[in-house]
Amino acid sequence: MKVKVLFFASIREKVGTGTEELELPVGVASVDGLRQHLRARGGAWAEALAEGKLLRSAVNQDIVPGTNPVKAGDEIAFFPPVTGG
Amino acid sequence: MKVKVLFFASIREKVGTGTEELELPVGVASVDGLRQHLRARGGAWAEALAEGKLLRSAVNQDIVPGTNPVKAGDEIAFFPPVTGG
Amino acid sequence: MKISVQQEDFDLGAEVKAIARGNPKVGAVASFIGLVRDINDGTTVGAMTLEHYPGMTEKALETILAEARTRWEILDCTIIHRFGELKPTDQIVLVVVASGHRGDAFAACEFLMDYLKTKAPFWKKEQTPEGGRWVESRDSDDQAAERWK
Amino acid sequence: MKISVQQEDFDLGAEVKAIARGNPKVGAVASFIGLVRDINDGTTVGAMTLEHYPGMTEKALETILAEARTRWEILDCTIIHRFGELKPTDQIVLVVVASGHRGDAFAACEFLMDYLKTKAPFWKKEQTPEGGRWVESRDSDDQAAERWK
Repeated sequence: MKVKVLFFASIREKVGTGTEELELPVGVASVDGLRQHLRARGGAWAEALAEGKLLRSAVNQDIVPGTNPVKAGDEIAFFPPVTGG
Repeated sequence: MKVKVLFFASIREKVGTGTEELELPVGVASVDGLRQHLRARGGAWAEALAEGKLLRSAVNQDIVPGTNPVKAGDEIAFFPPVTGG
Repeated sequence: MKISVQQEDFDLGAEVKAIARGNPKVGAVASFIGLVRDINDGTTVGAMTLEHYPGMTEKALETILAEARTRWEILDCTIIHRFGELKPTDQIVLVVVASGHRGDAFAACEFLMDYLKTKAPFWKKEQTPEGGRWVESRDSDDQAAERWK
Repeated sequence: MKISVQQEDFDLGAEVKAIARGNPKVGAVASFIGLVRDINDGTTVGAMTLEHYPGMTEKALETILAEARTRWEILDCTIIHRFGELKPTDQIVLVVVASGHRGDAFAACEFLMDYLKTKAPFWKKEQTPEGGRWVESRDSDDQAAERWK
Protein backbone atom coordinates (compact mmCIF):
# COMPACT_ATOMS: atom_id res chain seq x y z
CA MET A 1 0.00 0.00 0.00
CA LYS A 2 1.10 3.50 -0.85
CA VAL A 3 1.30 6.90 0.76
CA LYS A 4 1.21 10.30 -0.96
CA VAL A 5 4.02 12.64 0.01
CA LEU A 6 3.82 16.40 -0.64
CA PHE A 7 6.53 19.07 -0.46
CA PHE A 8 5.98 22.81 -0.36
CA ALA A 9 7.90 26.04 -0.78
CA SER A 10 11.70 25.85 -0.24
CA ILE A 11 11.51 22.08 0.43
CA ARG A 12 9.67 21.52 -2.85
CA GLU A 13 12.24 23.58 -4.74
CA LYS A 14 15.18 21.75 -3.16
CA VAL A 15 13.94 18.20 -3.75
CA GLY A 16 12.68 19.20 -7.19
CA THR A 17 9.18 17.77 -6.86
CA GLY A 18 5.93 18.78 -5.22
CA THR A 19 4.32 15.38 -4.91
CA GLU A 20 5.28 11.74 -4.94
CA GLU A 21 3.50 8.41 -4.55
CA LEU A 22 5.53 6.07 -2.43
CA GLU A 23 5.31 2.46 -1.28
CA LEU A 24 5.45 2.80 2.51
CA PRO A 25 8.78 1.13 3.35
CA VAL A 26 8.83 -1.67 5.89
CA GLY A 27 9.70 -0.33 9.33
CA VAL A 28 8.53 3.22 8.59
CA ALA A 29 5.71 3.96 11.03
CA SER A 30 5.98 7.67 11.81
CA VAL A 31 6.46 11.03 10.10
CA ASP A 32 10.03 11.16 11.43
CA GLY A 33 10.61 7.63 10.11
CA LEU A 34 9.46 8.69 6.65
CA ARG A 35 11.60 11.80 6.79
CA GLN A 36 14.64 9.69 7.69
CA HIS A 37 13.86 7.29 4.84
CA LEU A 38 13.68 10.14 2.33
CA ARG A 39 16.82 11.74 3.74
CA ALA A 40 18.70 8.50 3.10
CA ARG A 41 18.37 9.23 -0.65
CA GLY A 42 21.21 11.68 -0.11
CA GLY A 43 22.04 14.84 -2.11
CA ALA A 44 19.26 17.46 -2.16
CA TRP A 45 17.04 15.14 -0.12
CA ALA A 46 19.56 14.89 2.70
CA GLU A 47 19.94 18.66 2.67
CA ALA A 48 16.25 19.61 2.42
CA LEU A 49 15.15 17.18 5.13
CA ALA A 50 18.32 17.41 7.27
CA GLU A 51 17.98 16.53 10.93
CA GLY A 52 17.74 19.67 13.06
CA LYS A 53 16.27 21.64 10.19
CA LEU A 54 13.07 23.41 11.22
CA LEU A 55 10.33 21.62 9.29
CA ARG A 56 6.61 21.28 9.74
CA SER A 57 4.69 18.19 8.78
CA ALA A 58 1.05 17.36 8.20
CA VAL A 59 -0.77 14.05 7.95
CA ASN A 60 -4.05 14.14 6.05
CA GLN A 61 -3.94 17.95 6.17
CA ASP A 62 -3.54 18.29 9.92
CA ILE A 63 -0.31 19.68 11.34
CA VAL A 64 1.27 16.94 13.45
CA PRO A 65 4.52 16.38 15.35
CA GLY A 66 7.18 14.15 13.84
CA THR A 67 6.22 11.32 16.18
CA ASN A 68 2.79 11.06 14.55
CA PRO A 69 2.10 7.59 13.06
CA VAL A 70 1.73 7.16 9.30
CA LYS A 71 -0.10 4.36 7.58
CA ALA A 72 -0.95 3.25 4.06
CA GLY A 73 -3.26 5.66 2.27
CA ASP A 74 -2.12 8.72 4.24
CA GLU A 75 -1.28 12.08 2.67
CA ILE A 76 1.93 13.29 4.32
CA ALA A 77 3.33 16.77 3.73
CA PHE A 78 6.67 18.40 4.59
CA PHE A 79 7.08 22.16 4.54
CA PRO A 80 8.90 25.05 6.23
CA PRO A 81 7.17 27.11 8.94
CA VAL A 82 4.30 28.98 7.29
CA THR A 83 4.68 32.66 6.31
CA GLY A 84 1.20 33.59 5.11
CA GLY A 85 -0.73 36.83 4.67
CA MET B 1 -19.36 91.25 28.93
CA LYS B 2 -21.28 88.21 27.79
CA VAL B 3 -20.82 84.46 27.64
CA LYS B 4 -22.44 82.02 25.22
CA VAL B 5 -24.15 79.07 26.86
CA LEU B 6 -25.03 75.92 24.91
CA PHE B 7 -27.26 72.99 25.85
CA PHE B 8 -27.40 69.62 24.13
CA ALA B 9 -29.55 66.50 23.95
CA SER B 10 -31.89 65.88 26.91
CA ILE B 11 -30.73 69.12 28.64
CA ARG B 12 -31.54 71.14 25.52
CA GLU B 13 -34.98 69.57 25.29
CA LYS B 14 -35.76 70.20 28.97
CA VAL B 15 -34.70 73.85 29.08
CA GLY B 16 -36.27 74.43 25.68
CA THR B 17 -33.31 76.17 24.06
CA GLY B 18 -30.01 75.14 22.50
CA THR B 19 -28.11 78.38 22.90
CA GLU B 20 -28.28 81.55 24.90
CA GLU B 21 -26.24 84.75 25.22
CA LEU B 22 -25.93 85.76 28.81
CA GLU B 23 -24.43 88.66 30.76
CA LEU B 24 -22.01 86.89 33.12
CA PRO B 25 -23.60 87.59 36.54
CA VAL B 26 -21.48 89.18 39.25
CA GLY B 27 -19.95 86.53 41.49
CA VAL B 28 -20.15 83.74 38.90
CA ALA B 29 -16.59 82.61 38.26
CA SER B 30 -16.82 78.88 37.53
CA VAL B 31 -18.85 76.39 35.52
CA ASP B 32 -20.54 75.20 38.71
CA GLY B 33 -21.33 78.81 39.60
CA LEU B 34 -22.99 79.34 36.24
CA ARG B 35 -24.92 76.11 36.59
CA GLN B 36 -26.17 77.22 40.00
CA HIS B 37 -27.16 80.61 38.57
CA LEU B 38 -29.18 78.97 35.79
CA ARG B 39 -30.73 76.49 38.21
CA ALA B 40 -32.03 79.39 40.29
CA ARG B 41 -34.41 80.19 37.42
CA GLY B 42 -36.48 77.29 38.76
CA GLY B 43 -38.91 75.03 36.85
CA ALA B 44 -37.34 73.10 33.96
CA TRP B 45 -34.01 74.82 34.63
CA ALA B 46 -33.88 73.56 38.21
CA GLU B 47 -34.74 70.08 37.02
CA ALA B 48 -32.40 69.88 34.01
CA LEU B 49 -29.41 71.26 35.91
CA ALA B 50 -30.29 69.77 39.32
CA GLU B 51 -27.45 69.26 41.76
CA GLY B 52 -26.31 65.64 41.78
CA LYS B 53 -27.49 65.13 38.19
CA LEU B 54 -24.75 63.63 36.03
CA LEU B 55 -23.80 66.41 33.63
CA ARG B 56 -20.77 67.14 31.54
CA SER B 57 -19.56 70.60 30.79
CA ALA B 58 -17.20 72.15 28.27
CA VAL B 59 -15.54 75.56 28.14
CA ASN B 60 -14.48 76.71 24.71
CA GLN B 61 -15.08 73.18 23.40
CA ASP B 62 -12.86 71.39 25.93
CA ILE B 63 -14.46 69.06 28.48
CA VAL B 64 -13.73 70.52 31.92
CA PRO B 65 -14.71 69.82 35.54
CA GLY B 66 -17.33 72.01 37.23
CA THR B 67 -14.60 73.86 39.10
CA ASN B 68 -13.20 75.26 35.85
CA PRO B 69 -13.19 79.09 35.75
CA VAL B 70 -15.38 80.96 33.27
CA LYS B 71 -14.81 84.46 32.00
CA ALA B 72 -16.41 86.91 29.63
CA GLY B 73 -16.34 85.75 26.01
CA ASP B 74 -16.29 82.04 26.88
CA GLU B 75 -18.46 79.43 25.17
CA ILE B 76 -19.84 77.21 27.94
CA ALA B 77 -21.79 74.02 27.21
CA PHE B 78 -23.86 71.70 29.39
CA PHE B 79 -24.77 68.21 28.22
CA PRO B 80 -25.37 64.65 29.43
CA PRO B 81 -22.61 62.02 29.20
CA VAL B 82 -21.93 61.36 25.51
CA THR B 83 -23.42 58.32 23.76
CA GLY B 84 -21.85 58.46 20.32
CA GLY B 85 -21.29 55.97 17.55
CA MET C 1 -5.76 62.22 7.38
CA LYS C 2 -9.46 62.95 6.94
CA ILE C 3 -12.03 63.79 9.58
CA SER C 4 -15.61 64.42 8.61
CA VAL C 5 -18.79 64.93 10.65
CA GLN C 6 -21.58 64.77 8.14
CA GLN C 7 -25.22 63.96 7.54
CA GLU C 8 -24.60 62.02 4.30
CA ASP C 9 -23.83 58.31 4.11
CA PHE C 10 -20.31 57.09 3.31
CA ASP C 11 -18.79 54.32 1.18
CA LEU C 12 -16.25 52.07 2.94
CA GLY C 13 -14.80 50.72 -0.30
CA ALA C 14 -14.19 54.19 -1.73
CA GLU C 15 -12.70 55.49 1.53
CA VAL C 16 -10.28 52.56 1.84
CA LYS C 17 -9.21 52.89 -1.79
CA ALA C 18 -8.59 56.60 -1.23
CA ILE C 19 -6.21 56.07 1.69
CA ALA C 20 -4.40 52.83 0.88
CA ARG C 21 -4.25 52.47 -2.85
CA GLY C 22 -0.88 53.17 -4.34
CA ASN C 23 1.25 53.65 -1.24
CA PRO C 24 3.65 50.69 -1.15
CA LYS C 25 4.50 51.38 2.52
CA VAL C 26 0.97 50.34 3.54
CA GLY C 27 0.87 46.69 4.54
CA ALA C 28 -2.25 46.76 6.69
CA VAL C 29 -5.60 48.53 6.59
CA ALA C 30 -7.94 48.00 9.51
CA SER C 31 -11.42 49.43 9.28
CA PHE C 32 -14.57 49.56 11.31
CA ILE C 33 -18.18 50.44 10.56
CA GLY C 34 -20.80 51.00 13.23
CA LEU C 35 -24.41 50.47 12.15
CA VAL C 36 -27.81 51.14 13.67
CA ARG C 37 -29.31 47.97 15.17
CA ASP C 38 -33.04 47.41 15.49
CA ILE C 39 -32.66 46.46 19.12
CA ASN C 40 -30.77 48.09 22.00
CA ASP C 41 -30.88 46.99 25.64
CA GLY C 42 -33.79 44.72 24.78
CA THR C 43 -35.97 47.43 23.23
CA THR C 44 -37.03 47.55 19.59
CA VAL C 45 -35.64 50.65 17.92
CA GLY C 46 -37.35 52.10 14.86
CA ALA C 47 -35.10 55.04 14.13
CA MET C 48 -32.69 57.31 15.93
CA THR C 49 -31.41 60.84 15.87
CA LEU C 50 -27.77 61.66 16.49
CA GLU C 51 -27.12 65.13 17.88
CA HIS C 52 -23.62 66.55 18.09
CA TYR C 53 -21.74 69.66 19.16
CA PRO C 54 -20.58 71.27 15.91
CA GLY C 55 -17.03 72.52 16.19
CA MET C 56 -16.24 70.62 19.36
CA THR C 57 -16.83 67.30 17.61
CA GLU C 58 -14.24 67.98 14.93
CA LYS C 59 -11.82 69.33 17.55
CA ALA C 60 -12.27 66.21 19.72
CA LEU C 61 -11.66 63.93 16.74
CA GLU C 62 -8.49 65.80 15.80
CA THR C 63 -7.22 65.50 19.37
CA ILE C 64 -8.02 61.78 19.48
CA LEU C 65 -6.27 61.18 16.18
CA ALA C 66 -3.19 63.15 17.25
CA GLU C 67 -3.04 61.03 20.41
CA ALA C 68 -3.33 57.80 18.37
CA ARG C 69 -0.47 58.96 16.13
CA THR C 70 1.85 59.28 19.12
CA ARG C 71 1.11 55.66 20.08
CA TRP C 72 1.08 53.78 16.77
CA GLU C 73 2.44 54.08 13.25
CA ILE C 74 -0.44 55.56 11.27
CA LEU C 75 0.33 56.17 7.61
CA ASP C 76 -3.16 57.44 6.91
CA CYS C 77 -6.52 57.57 8.64
CA THR C 78 -10.13 58.41 7.83
CA ILE C 79 -12.77 59.11 10.45
CA ILE C 80 -16.37 59.78 9.41
CA HIS C 81 -19.22 60.20 11.87
CA ARG C 82 -22.76 60.91 10.78
CA PHE C 83 -25.42 62.94 12.58
CA GLY C 84 -29.15 63.46 12.06
CA GLU C 85 -31.88 60.90 11.46
CA LEU C 86 -30.78 57.28 11.08
CA LYS C 87 -32.71 54.03 10.87
CA PRO C 88 -31.75 50.38 11.50
CA THR C 89 -29.04 49.04 9.12
CA ASP C 90 -27.86 52.62 8.38
CA GLN C 91 -24.15 53.27 8.79
CA ILE C 92 -23.20 55.60 11.66
CA VAL C 93 -19.45 55.73 11.96
CA LEU C 94 -16.37 54.73 9.97
CA VAL C 95 -12.74 54.49 11.06
CA VAL C 96 -10.03 53.36 8.65
CA VAL C 97 -6.36 53.13 9.65
CA ALA C 98 -3.53 52.36 7.23
CA SER C 99 -0.21 51.25 8.67
CA GLY C 100 2.87 49.23 7.81
CA HIS C 101 1.85 46.42 10.14
CA ARG C 102 -1.41 44.90 11.30
CA GLY C 103 -0.81 45.29 15.03
CA ASP C 104 -0.64 49.09 14.75
CA ALA C 105 -3.59 49.25 12.36
CA PHE C 106 -5.86 47.17 14.61
CA ALA C 107 -4.86 48.89 17.85
CA ALA C 108 -5.24 52.42 16.48
CA CYS C 109 -8.59 51.61 14.85
CA GLU C 110 -10.00 50.10 18.04
CA PHE C 111 -8.58 52.92 20.17
CA LEU C 112 -10.22 55.54 17.94
CA MET C 113 -13.55 53.71 18.03
CA ASP C 114 -13.46 53.37 21.83
CA TYR C 115 -12.85 57.10 22.17
CA LEU C 116 -15.53 57.96 19.61
CA LYS C 117 -18.04 56.00 21.66
CA THR C 118 -17.04 57.53 25.00
CA LYS C 119 -15.53 60.98 24.48
CA ALA C 120 -16.75 62.54 21.27
CA PRO C 121 -19.77 64.81 21.83
CA PHE C 122 -22.55 62.77 20.22
CA TRP C 123 -25.91 61.98 21.77
CA LYS C 124 -28.27 59.33 20.54
CA LYS C 125 -32.06 59.53 20.81
CA GLU C 126 -33.88 56.35 19.91
CA GLN C 127 -37.47 56.07 18.67
CA THR C 128 -39.05 53.08 20.39
CA PRO C 129 -42.67 51.85 20.49
CA GLU C 130 -42.92 53.79 23.80
CA GLY C 131 -41.65 57.02 22.22
CA GLY C 132 -38.29 58.78 22.01
CA ARG C 133 -35.62 58.10 24.63
CA TRP C 134 -32.16 59.48 25.03
CA VAL C 135 -29.62 56.64 25.26
CA GLU C 136 -27.82 56.47 28.60
CA SER C 137 -24.02 56.29 28.75
CA ARG C 138 -22.81 52.71 28.98
CA ASP C 139 -20.39 51.40 31.56
CA SER C 140 -18.99 48.86 29.10
CA ASP C 141 -17.99 51.67 26.74
CA ASP C 142 -16.28 53.59 29.51
CA GLN C 143 -14.37 50.48 30.48
CA ALA C 144 -13.31 49.94 26.87
CA ALA C 145 -11.85 53.45 26.80
CA GLU C 146 -10.28 53.07 30.26
CA ARG C 147 -7.97 50.26 29.17
CA TRP C 148 -5.97 52.60 26.91
CA LYS C 149 -4.88 54.74 29.83
CA MET D 1 -19.75 32.49 6.38
CA LYS D 2 -17.48 32.60 3.33
CA ILE D 3 -13.97 31.23 2.95
CA SER D 4 -12.15 31.57 -0.33
CA VAL D 5 -8.56 30.83 -1.36
CA GLN D 6 -8.22 32.35 -4.78
CA GLN D 7 -5.88 33.88 -7.32
CA GLU D 8 -8.21 36.76 -8.23
CA ASP D 9 -8.34 40.10 -6.45
CA PHE D 10 -11.22 40.98 -4.12
CA ASP D 11 -13.33 44.07 -3.42
CA LEU D 12 -13.62 45.08 0.25
CA GLY D 13 -16.64 47.31 -0.31
CA ALA D 14 -18.58 44.57 -2.10
CA GLU D 15 -17.67 41.93 0.50
CA VAL D 16 -18.74 44.12 3.41
CA LYS D 17 -22.01 45.02 1.73
CA ALA D 18 -22.66 41.32 1.12
CA ILE D 19 -22.31 40.36 4.76
CA ALA D 20 -23.66 43.36 6.68
CA ARG D 21 -26.26 45.04 4.53
CA GLY D 22 -29.80 44.42 5.59
CA ASN D 23 -29.29 42.48 8.84
CA PRO D 24 -30.51 44.79 11.62
CA LYS D 25 -28.74 42.67 14.27
CA VAL D 26 -25.35 43.79 12.91
CA GLY D 27 -24.04 46.76 14.86
CA ALA D 28 -20.34 46.38 14.09
CA VAL D 29 -18.27 45.33 11.10
CA ALA D 30 -14.51 45.08 11.57
CA SER D 31 -12.39 44.39 8.53
CA PHE D 32 -8.77 44.00 7.65
CA ILE D 33 -6.82 44.04 4.40
CA GLY D 34 -3.21 42.92 4.12
CA LEU D 35 -1.26 44.38 1.20
CA VAL D 36 2.13 43.71 -0.39
CA ARG D 37 4.70 46.27 0.74
CA ASP D 38 7.70 47.23 -1.36
CA ILE D 39 10.03 46.67 1.55
CA ASN D 40 10.32 43.81 4.04
CA ASP D 41 13.03 43.46 6.70
CA GLY D 42 14.90 46.31 5.03
CA THR D 43 15.01 44.74 1.57
CA THR D 44 13.29 46.17 -1.50
CA VAL D 45 10.71 43.73 -2.80
CA GLY D 46 9.66 43.82 -6.44
CA ALA D 47 7.10 41.06 -6.48
CA MET D 48 6.22 37.95 -4.54
CA THR D 49 4.68 34.56 -5.03
CA LEU D 50 2.35 33.00 -2.49
CA GLU D 51 2.27 29.22 -2.47
CA HIS D 52 -0.34 27.30 -0.49
CA TYR D 53 -1.44 23.77 0.28
CA PRO D 54 -4.73 23.32 -1.60
CA GLY D 55 -7.28 21.53 0.51
CA MET D 56 -5.42 21.94 3.76
CA THR D 57 -5.65 25.74 3.50
CA GLU D 58 -9.45 25.74 3.31
CA LYS D 59 -9.62 23.14 6.09
CA ALA D 60 -7.35 25.24 8.32
CA LEU D 61 -9.43 28.35 7.69
CA GLU D 62 -12.65 26.52 8.55
CA THR D 63 -11.11 25.25 11.78
CA ILE D 64 -9.88 28.73 12.71
CA LEU D 65 -13.28 30.26 12.00
CA ALA D 66 -15.08 27.59 14.03
CA GLU D 67 -12.73 28.31 16.93
CA ALA D 68 -13.39 32.06 16.65
CA ARG D 69 -17.14 31.43 16.72
CA THR D 70 -16.85 29.65 20.06
CA ARG D 71 -15.11 32.71 21.50
CA TRP D 72 -17.02 35.66 20.10
CA GLU D 73 -20.42 36.52 18.69
CA ILE D 74 -19.92 36.35 14.94
CA LEU D 75 -23.04 37.04 12.90
CA ASP D 76 -21.19 36.68 9.63
CA CYS D 77 -17.62 36.42 8.41
CA THR D 78 -15.70 36.52 5.15
CA ILE D 79 -12.12 35.30 4.75
CA ILE D 80 -10.35 35.63 1.42
CA HIS D 81 -6.68 34.77 0.90
CA ARG D 82 -4.99 35.07 -2.45
CA PHE D 83 -2.17 32.95 -3.86
CA GLY D 84 0.10 33.23 -6.89
CA GLU D 85 2.06 36.23 -8.17
CA LEU D 86 1.55 39.51 -6.35
CA LYS D 87 3.30 42.87 -6.56
CA PRO D 88 3.62 45.81 -4.15
CA THR D 89 0.26 47.51 -3.33
CA ASP D 90 -1.66 44.34 -4.33
CA GLN D 91 -4.15 43.03 -1.83
CA ILE D 92 -3.26 39.67 -0.22
CA VAL D 93 -5.78 38.86 2.45
CA LEU D 94 -9.18 40.05 3.65
CA VAL D 95 -11.01 39.30 6.89
CA VAL D 96 -14.43 40.82 7.60
CA VAL D 97 -16.35 40.08 10.80
CA ALA D 98 -19.91 41.26 11.48
CA SER D 99 -21.17 41.21 15.04
CA GLY D 100 -23.67 42.91 17.32
CA HIS D 101 -20.92 44.76 19.17
CA ARG D 102 -17.57 46.22 18.28
CA GLY D 103 -15.52 44.36 20.91
CA ASP D 104 -16.41 41.00 19.41
CA ALA D 105 -15.93 42.19 15.83
CA PHE D 106 -12.45 43.60 16.52
CA ALA D 107 -11.25 40.66 18.62
CA ALA D 108 -12.45 38.00 16.17
CA CYS D 109 -11.00 39.87 13.17
CA GLU D 110 -7.58 40.27 14.80
CA PHE D 111 -7.62 36.68 16.06
CA LEU D 112 -8.35 35.36 12.57
CA MET D 113 -5.60 37.52 11.06
CA ASP D 114 -3.04 36.39 13.64
CA TYR D 115 -3.85 32.77 12.86
CA LEU D 116 -3.79 33.36 9.12
CA LYS D 117 -0.28 34.75 9.47
CA THR D 118 1.02 31.96 11.68
CA LYS D 119 -0.97 28.76 11.11
CA ALA D 120 -2.51 28.73 7.64
CA PRO D 121 -0.29 26.91 5.13
CA PHE D 122 0.94 29.78 2.99
CA TRP D 123 4.53 30.45 2.00
CA LYS D 124 5.82 33.71 0.61
CA LYS D 125 8.69 34.01 -1.85
CA GLU D 126 9.91 37.53 -2.47
CA GLN D 127 11.68 38.80 -5.55
CA THR D 128 14.48 41.12 -4.43
CA PRO D 129 17.32 42.78 -6.34
CA GLU D 130 19.43 39.79 -5.15
CA GLY D 131 16.95 37.24 -6.51
CA GLY D 132 14.14 35.19 -4.99
CA ARG D 133 14.10 34.43 -1.30
CA TRP D 134 11.61 32.49 0.81
CA VAL D 135 10.42 34.60 3.70
CA GLU D 136 11.40 33.21 7.10
CA SER D 137 8.81 32.74 9.82
CA ARG D 138 8.63 35.74 12.15
CA ASP D 139 8.85 35.61 15.89
CA SER D 140 6.55 38.61 16.22
CA ASP D 141 3.81 36.79 14.33
CA ASP D 142 4.15 33.72 16.52
CA GLN D 143 3.92 35.89 19.61
CA ALA D 144 0.80 37.59 18.24
CA ALA D 145 -0.86 34.18 17.86
CA GLU D 146 0.39 32.97 21.26
CA ARG D 147 -1.55 35.62 23.17
CA TRP D 148 -4.89 34.02 22.23
CA LYS D 149 -4.04 30.79 24.03
